[in-house]
Amino acid sequence: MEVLQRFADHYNYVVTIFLMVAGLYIVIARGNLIKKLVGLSLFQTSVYLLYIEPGKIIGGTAPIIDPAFKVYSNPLPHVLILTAIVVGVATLALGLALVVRIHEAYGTIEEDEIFSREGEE
Amino acid sequence: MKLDLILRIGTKLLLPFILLFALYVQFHGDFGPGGGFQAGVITAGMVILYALIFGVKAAKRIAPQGLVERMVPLGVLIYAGTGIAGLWLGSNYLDYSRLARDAPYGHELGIFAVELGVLITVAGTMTAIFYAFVDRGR
Amino acid sequence: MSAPFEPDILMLLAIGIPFAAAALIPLFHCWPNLRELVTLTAAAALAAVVWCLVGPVLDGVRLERHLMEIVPGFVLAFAIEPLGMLFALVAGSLWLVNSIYSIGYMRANGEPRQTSYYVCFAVALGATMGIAFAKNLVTLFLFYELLTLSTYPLVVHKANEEAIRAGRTYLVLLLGSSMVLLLPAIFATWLLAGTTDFRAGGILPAELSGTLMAALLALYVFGIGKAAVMPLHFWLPAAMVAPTPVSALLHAVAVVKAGVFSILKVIVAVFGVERLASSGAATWLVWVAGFTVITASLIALRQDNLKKRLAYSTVSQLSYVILAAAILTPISVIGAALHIAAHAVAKITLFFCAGAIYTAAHKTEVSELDCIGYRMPWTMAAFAVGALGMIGLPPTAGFLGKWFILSGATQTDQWVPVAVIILSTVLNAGYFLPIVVRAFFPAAELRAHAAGAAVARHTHEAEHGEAPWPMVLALLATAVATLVLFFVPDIPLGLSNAMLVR
Amino acid sequence: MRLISLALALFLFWLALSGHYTPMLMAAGAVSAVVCVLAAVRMGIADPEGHPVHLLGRFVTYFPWILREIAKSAWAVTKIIIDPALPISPTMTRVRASQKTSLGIVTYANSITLTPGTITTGVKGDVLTVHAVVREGALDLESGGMDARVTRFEGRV
Amino acid sequence: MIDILLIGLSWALILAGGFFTIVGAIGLVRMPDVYTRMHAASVTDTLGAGLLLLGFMLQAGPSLVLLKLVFLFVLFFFVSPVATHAVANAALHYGIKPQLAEDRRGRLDADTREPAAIEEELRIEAAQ
Amino acid sequence: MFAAAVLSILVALVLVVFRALKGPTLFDRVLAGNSIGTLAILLLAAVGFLTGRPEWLDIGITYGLLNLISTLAILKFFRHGDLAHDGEEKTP
Amino acid sequence: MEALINIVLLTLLAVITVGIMFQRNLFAVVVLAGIYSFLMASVLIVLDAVDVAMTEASVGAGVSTVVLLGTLHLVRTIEYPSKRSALIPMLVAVATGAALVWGTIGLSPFGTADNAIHKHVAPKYLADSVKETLVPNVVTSTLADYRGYDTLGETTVIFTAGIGVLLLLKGRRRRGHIADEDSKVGRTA
Amino acid sequence: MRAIMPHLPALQVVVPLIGALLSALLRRGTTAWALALLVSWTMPLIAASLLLQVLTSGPTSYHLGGWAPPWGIEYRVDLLNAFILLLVSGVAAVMMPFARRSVAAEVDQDKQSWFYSMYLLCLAGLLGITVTGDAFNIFVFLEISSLSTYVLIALGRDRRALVAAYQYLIMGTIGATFYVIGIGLLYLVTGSLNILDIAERLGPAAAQSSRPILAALAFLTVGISLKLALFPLHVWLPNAYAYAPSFATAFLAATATKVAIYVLLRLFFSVFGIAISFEHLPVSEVMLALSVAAMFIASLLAIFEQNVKRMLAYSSLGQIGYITLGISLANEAGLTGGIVHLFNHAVMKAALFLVLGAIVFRIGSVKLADLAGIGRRMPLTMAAFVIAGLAIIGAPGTAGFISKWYLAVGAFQKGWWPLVFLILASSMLAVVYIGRVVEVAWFREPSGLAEKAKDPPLSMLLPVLVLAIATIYFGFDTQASAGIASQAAHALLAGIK
Ligand code: NA
Ligand code: NA
Repeated sequence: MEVLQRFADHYNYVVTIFLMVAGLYIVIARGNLIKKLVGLSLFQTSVYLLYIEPGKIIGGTAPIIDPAFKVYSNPLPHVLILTAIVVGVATLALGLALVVRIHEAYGTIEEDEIFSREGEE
Repeated sequence: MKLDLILRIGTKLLLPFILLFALYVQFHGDFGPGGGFQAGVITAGMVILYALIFGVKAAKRIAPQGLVERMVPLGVLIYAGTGIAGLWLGSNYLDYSRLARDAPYGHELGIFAVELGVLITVAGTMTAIFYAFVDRGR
Repeated sequence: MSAPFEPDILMLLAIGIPFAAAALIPLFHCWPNLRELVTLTAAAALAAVVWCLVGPVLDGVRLERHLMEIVPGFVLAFAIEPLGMLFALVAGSLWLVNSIYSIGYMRANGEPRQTSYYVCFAVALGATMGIAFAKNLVTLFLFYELLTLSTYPLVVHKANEEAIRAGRTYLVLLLGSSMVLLLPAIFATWLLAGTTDFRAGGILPAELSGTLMAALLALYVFGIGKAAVMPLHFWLPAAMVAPTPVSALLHAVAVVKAGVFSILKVIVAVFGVERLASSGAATWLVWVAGFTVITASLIALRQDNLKKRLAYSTVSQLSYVILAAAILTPISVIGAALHIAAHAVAKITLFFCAGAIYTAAHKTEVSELDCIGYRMPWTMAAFAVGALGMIGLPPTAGFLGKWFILSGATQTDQWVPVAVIILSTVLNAGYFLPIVVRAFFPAAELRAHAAGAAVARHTHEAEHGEAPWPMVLALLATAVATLVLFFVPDIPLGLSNAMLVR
Repeated sequence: MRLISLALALFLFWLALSGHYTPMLMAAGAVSAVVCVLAAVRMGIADPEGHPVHLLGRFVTYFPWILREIAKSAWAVTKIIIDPALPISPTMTRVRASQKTSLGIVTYANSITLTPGTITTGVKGDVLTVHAVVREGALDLESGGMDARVTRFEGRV
Repeated sequence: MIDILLIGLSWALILAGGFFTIVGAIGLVRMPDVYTRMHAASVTDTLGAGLLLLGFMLQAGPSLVLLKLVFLFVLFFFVSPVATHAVANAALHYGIKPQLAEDRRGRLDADTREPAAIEEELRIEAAQ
Repeated sequence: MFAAAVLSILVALVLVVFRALKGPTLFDRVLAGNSIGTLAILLLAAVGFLTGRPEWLDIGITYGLLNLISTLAILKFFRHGDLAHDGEEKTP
Repeated sequence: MEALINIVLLTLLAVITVGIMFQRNLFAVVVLAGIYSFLMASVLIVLDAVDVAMTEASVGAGVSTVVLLGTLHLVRTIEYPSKRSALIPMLVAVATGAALVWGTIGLSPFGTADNAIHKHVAPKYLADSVKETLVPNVVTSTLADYRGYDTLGETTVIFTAGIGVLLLLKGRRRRGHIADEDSKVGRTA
Repeated sequence: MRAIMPHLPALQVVVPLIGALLSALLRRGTTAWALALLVSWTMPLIAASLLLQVLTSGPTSYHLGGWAPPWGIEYRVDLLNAFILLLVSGVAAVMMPFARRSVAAEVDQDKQSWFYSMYLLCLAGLLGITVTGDAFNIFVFLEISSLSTYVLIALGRDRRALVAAYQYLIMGTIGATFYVIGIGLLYLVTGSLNILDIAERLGPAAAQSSRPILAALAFLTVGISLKLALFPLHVWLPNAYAYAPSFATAFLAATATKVAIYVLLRLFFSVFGIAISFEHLPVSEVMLALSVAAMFIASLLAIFEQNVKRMLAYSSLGQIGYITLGISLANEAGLTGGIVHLFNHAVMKAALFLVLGAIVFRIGSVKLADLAGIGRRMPLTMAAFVIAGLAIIGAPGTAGFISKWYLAVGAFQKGWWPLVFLILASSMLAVVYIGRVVEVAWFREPSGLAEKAKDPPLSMLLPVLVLAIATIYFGFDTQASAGIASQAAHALLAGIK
């Protein structure tokens, strides 16, 4: 029972970590350049939870000051993650632009094929 | 025949309100969720929507390529320039205290200025990126 | 001899002159005569400077010049002491002779890239001077490496496959041994002794165990690859692809002597002869050096290529010096120092002769040398003198060194070195005398046959005589020096004696 | 006139969203409204199609009607969904729109789509292609009741 | 009294909204092809969302929140048919065949009549 | 009461996510995505009321707008193989 | 209730992620990624991160989708089955996860207020934001003022990406395969 | 002037940032280059005065936005990062004249101003990482530098540049995300993002639960190691360096990995402190093993490489191994060796890559076979190659020797004397790969491409020569390099005061 309670208490961490692992796995295991970037995005996004989940206080509210409320969830992780999101989308856009150029240059976006074509050179 | 009538008219109705909503998000970032970044994305979203329905050529008439490309550095310049203004007034970089007579008002003003910078860069960049991808295809 | 400068200025001049020459030579790339004038002037100046220094050193003047501490433990400093002086004297004097010879050789053979040749040569000499005057191990190491690097282009000078391959061997073996073995040895010395300064009697702490000392000595001996102790000798025969003047000065004098000089100096001024003797840490070295002496001689015996034969002879002769040092008696160590000088003049003579033969007759193999004495009497006479010096027979300087070494060994009842020296003397005679014999007294029918065949092939070939005069002049000068040193060994002897004084 | 009404609508939208009625923000709202109108003009959408303010009056009656239609048909679809037998009879048909303007046709098409059970899948000229989840839905449309109601909403052109 | 009535009504609306929301979702799962699923989704988009929003509106009372809920309502009203139509149109275009009990498309030839008014409209567009 | 709303939305979400994963066609997924957008807006409102701060409904407007944009982008793509086709629509 | 919503939404996120992992149709991946964003935004709402939720939705469901579609239209659309072994990626990912699980065991349970992060630094923002900056949205004041320098950096990142994409995609398009240009580049005339 | 002095830390980053923005607005490449030159030449002045300031009056702190740490972001300049600032900006300043012709030859005319914008951003990012005292701010500037780096790499003419940039983007982002995870864990236990503040709070936090802290250490180490290309996380580097435009390669090779190493130093010694960094986890041992592996494996790969740029890239991996080796020794001499090698390697790799840039400029190839005899055609350039190559080998009298000296002493002092042999043996591999190029360039007959080459114009030659001479200069005068490095090492080992 206690184990269950602990699991529930930390369920957020468990899922967060699962999301990270899955994202990372997609990045490393997949050979399709777009799929890798999607995986990378998922990996980055999952990190948001690592920051924001602990920032939540049950019974708290969004950190927008209002005299009617006393307890606010922590705003700092939100700020940090806003930055991280922006960085993430910037990376994605740049990565995709690279994918487009790679496709033009190699005629494929599968890593295996690209490497085999490089091998021929 | 032009692209689907339904989409065209549905979009027409929405577009001005999307832009206004973006500006609302921009100006009310102090009080609620949102701010320069979100407003920038929504603004770019409006241009993208317009481009989707009316074509990219039309979109470039309202948001010309040259303007969009200049917006990309311009916004950051406004942001960084706000910091310089702090230096100019004898405080630290990005210290808004002296932008107004009362420090809190200075901060409010500073936040407004930098959010404006963010808006410009984000809107410009997102649109520019969209243009870049679309133009590459032709 | 009254010095126009203070001795420490002279010392720095001795190091600086070659480098200054190296910097100036490229400026005269387009005027070969001026360029060679720079070399000659510098060589003459260097010779003058080192000769000016001899007097004061013999008078007991000792000098130090602390230049800079680069990092803690890495101090750039120079000092004059007798052994270094002897080395500087030999190398500095022979540069002048060699330069004269070089000019003749390079021009007669129409060698390419002469500017870079003279630059590298000058740098190598500067490095040699740096080694000679190094006050401590790290300064020595610095110039030791510079010597390797500056002679590498000279080895590869011909730029053909063979030269490039030889260059690789040269560089990897010399740099590798010094980096991987010598440098750690220096580190260990520094960390154990707190200093790397040379001091007669040694600097290592008293409590160092015999095993550790033996290990450290091994690092030094094998780390100093220029001494060509087997099995690190490969580079020397390989380096023979270089133009002969390079072989003559660098691979018979400067480079290899820098090797044995360094080992000698390490034994004398890092370990200390007495301490090393009492610890027994150098016993193995006698065997290794002895082995090298004999084996190299045996190999030399089988070489038909004249320069290769000379190279193996050098390997063998270098280990004489090591052997002498390893005997660890004062008298043998003096013999070692003497042998450095004696071998230098004799071996450079031999190389000069080889170069002269190549230039005049385009011959490189011993078997081609039948009757050559008739066409090149001066050259082959000098060769004979050099050969005697190698074998160690009077009236050549070679005799002196061997004599001292033998006395040292017999004094302390070390019969292995004695046996080695005697055996090797026989072998030396075995591979040098036949050349002289061939040159002057070939078998009658062979003489006729060879002459006939040669005339049939190249009628003009029979017409060759001596090499250009600067070359002959040079080789005669060194041959004479080989003889003179036997009769007037005062300076080397004096310096060698002074080396052990604390 | 249309522009002013658009600006007014936008400004009202602003006020409704804002909740902070400081002069500063009100001014910002006004400026924003004007900016949006200018943008709309530049985009070429500040026309009767893009801002059909003329329909506002008739919308007041049309809106409740369409809501009722939605509710009715949503209930119908709900019954189908929760019926274990899933009694569907998907049908595609074409109906003619009798409206005279594009806006009118679009209103009709959207009304069809809004009411669950029918979807306008295409518009070509004045002919709408419709997918209905049950045959009755298609027949209903073919009967033209909604078409007439929308035409009424469109008014006289 | 009015309050209680309002609260009761909003309860009912929210519960009904929730019900239709779930029904739409069930339909989305149960229906056999993409076109029929769209009808189910419409239930969520229209009745489900609408009733929920209405319920919330009653809860919000006369406030800005009410207005914002109204905006959301209007947004659904305008956007949902456009999006649904877009999906259906794209699916058909892409070549996804609907499972049909009856195809009555032949009823009207698509190109029979082009009213002058529409021609006019098209000209206006072309000029843009 | 809001909890009931939330629960029903969550149940609907689970079902719709199932459809999104199951497909089978891309348009099923797009449809599901659209529905999830709607449900997210409703959830936003419900949670707002649940926690006593319903004023962030602006976010919902954002969801709606962006949902529309991405849906239209996909449509445009499948009609023209291009996101911002300027020219005439090809007649089939 | 908040915890329950959180759990359901997180589970759905995980499910969608698995779906993305095994989905080979890249369009489907794009759509699923959009769904992921909406779910994530909902989670963020539950966690009181309204600003982040709005941003995540606009970025994930909006910008990313459009850019991904823009890419898909320029490249092939189906992912090939990978021929390589999944073992090493699996090991790396699992090792990462294990390290995280191990590392997070000591952290406080969900929703509690006794975390270090609630006691240090952040309280000042909540306490002083209105007084010092007149901005009640603490996220905004922190973002644009207290940590305004980060946001300058963030805006610069966008700028970088914008110019980067322009540099990569604008201008002449080289069709087909570019040969190995090792031996051709940069020759000055 | 006096009014500016207190703001130098901010200007160090803001000036190149604004330069990048202005450059993006410019049309002509030459104008952008002039702007970049101006900015690049200002940077070392600022860095030098910061260093002087630190040397005379100790570490300084600058509160961005006027907010005191830990609430606001702090720029904190101490000896170590002032040194790195000077290194990065100094190398950049020396290289900048080279850029104009090299970039003009390798980058399309209409993209040059954006190229310089990216370069300045990269510079601003690197300087920002170095100067900041805020852990999250490091991430932001890390991303600025990374994104601009990906673009710079992708601008290489060879199509493989694109793949290289993509791979780097993936690995770099994974690295950065690991970094964010690590910082997140630290934030969760300490509640702070300010490096100094975290360090102070880690002690008490560790007493409560050390697991998140150790996990944070692991994630941060892996994340940064990806960025600094520690073996075996290096796979992005060789292609990235090989196919990027020459100037970009030289700039990145000299600066980017160095700054990553700086971050690692900062984390190990200033945030976690030696106690946590090296005692609870086998960081030291693992890093030692990886460093040695890098020294040998990367150098071996360099030996068999036919593309000289790639060869130097592998060489960089090996050289990074020396630096991390110094870190893993974690004693004063070793750490000094690591830091001074960071400095020296920056100078010599900059020289070497610029030489290759000059070669590309003249013959358009860096294939070993195409370099035959080029020494005779480009004597000054190739002389610089030889000198800098000797420094890579670690020949005495060059800067490289100084590094190895300290590393060897550090290894000795730690009692790991076999390591001394390994350090020196690995430099023999450098002899082989540098020797190979020297051999081909100087002792083969000029053929084909090399036939018509000649030394590049003065604007390119001068930076090459200055850097080459610097490798010798810093082999003798170590006041500026090893002197400061050892002080910095001392301060690092003393931990957080
Ligand atoms: Na905000
Ligand atoms: Na419908």
